[in-house]
Amino acid sequence: MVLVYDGPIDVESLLSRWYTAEHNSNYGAMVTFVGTVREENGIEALSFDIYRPLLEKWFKGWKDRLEKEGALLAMAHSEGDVPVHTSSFACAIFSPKRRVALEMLDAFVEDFKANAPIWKYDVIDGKRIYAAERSTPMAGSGLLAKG
Amino acid sequence: MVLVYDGPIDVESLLSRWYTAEHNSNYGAMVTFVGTVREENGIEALSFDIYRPLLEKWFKGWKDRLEKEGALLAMAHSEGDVPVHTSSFACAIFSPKRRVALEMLDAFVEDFKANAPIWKYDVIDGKRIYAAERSTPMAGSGLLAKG
Amino acid sequence: MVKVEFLGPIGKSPIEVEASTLAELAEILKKDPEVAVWLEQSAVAVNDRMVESLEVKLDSGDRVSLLPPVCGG
Amino acid sequence: MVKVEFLGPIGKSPIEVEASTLAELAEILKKDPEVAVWLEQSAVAVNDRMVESLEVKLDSGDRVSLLPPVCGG
Repeated sequence: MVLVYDGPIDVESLLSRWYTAEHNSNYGAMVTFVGTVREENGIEALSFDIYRPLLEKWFKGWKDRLEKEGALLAMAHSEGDVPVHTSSFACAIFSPKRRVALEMLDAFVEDFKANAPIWKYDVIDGKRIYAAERSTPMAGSGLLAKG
Repeated sequence: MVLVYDGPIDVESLLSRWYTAEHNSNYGAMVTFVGTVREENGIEALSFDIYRPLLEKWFKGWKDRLEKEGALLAMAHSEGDVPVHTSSFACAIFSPKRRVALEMLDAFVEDFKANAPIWKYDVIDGKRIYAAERSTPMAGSGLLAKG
Repeated sequence: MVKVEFLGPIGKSPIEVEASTLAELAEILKKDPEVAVWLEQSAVAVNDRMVESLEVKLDSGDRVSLLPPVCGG
Repeated sequence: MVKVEFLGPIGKSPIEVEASTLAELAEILKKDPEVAVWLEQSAVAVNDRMVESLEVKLDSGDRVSLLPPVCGG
């Protein structure tokens, strides 16, 4: 299951928790990715909407794919406002061998950007502005514009 | 500088320390790799020798390379015995953008395996046995066998 | 009746319409200017399953979700 | 005199020898069976700088390190 935080992720305790939970499970490699809100374009925060039912399905697809490689996947994401210099996304992969961990981290994070049902907004002067130009249409987009 | 631990790395406090030190520095991505000793082939621990002067040079080469990409590199490694299910290697890359972080993590960890002046031993029944078959000759090996 | 929900930035409350295929639903949604501008860029799920064909049949009680461009992380 | 140190698993104490190039040092080390078996697989540093040519000159006080195959992590 995806851990959904209301606001910023407590990264220190989350990474500790993941490491503690799995370091005895005989995985040789742990890789993690943490996304932190950058101060740019005058934003005070980013804000996120999540559609949880599809996020869980998408995540389960990846979890199953990694399980076939003997690896374990964990993920957390924020909902609502996440101020600059705090973190909105974290994931970890545990694997017996390093190659699987390194390759899957890259593939997972890129697919996350393209296909996880999460919407991002800039928060400027307290207003939420959809980050349209940084967003990616999901696979299969445009179906209802056809015909 | 490489943080050298006498024995296992305290991963939880190290990752917390790295995150805390840099999350305000406007990096958008942090990636980490942690290597943990697997229980296999009847070992009770791995043990490591490090040649620090050359490790520092090798590490500085990577730190400078990452700095040119606007990214920051941190690394820790153990010396001496590291029991199974504890960790001997950790690194973190902080970068404004995710692609640099993901690509450099992979490249750095692979080069670390091939060229960092660190020697590994299995510890079985208290004896230290050089892990010859898992070790890689460094670039330029065989020079003194020539001629 | 089929329920249609508009996720993320589309920012429109769910509606209920009569439609027996996605093709029929597409014709209805194209007439709503507030929705029409999103169709080109939105993916579609029926009962939380992603779909890629207009021939998908809809039954009463089905829930259709429009998913505009995403950006997590 | 040049100091030669044997790192990691070679497990031999440092020695001091007379040699004015790496080629000369190679000839000396090949005669020590304990060391000779490592030469094929070892990289070489002079004063902590990796070297790749036998023509490298050695001065008195230089420190040569033999680095056998590595495996960190």
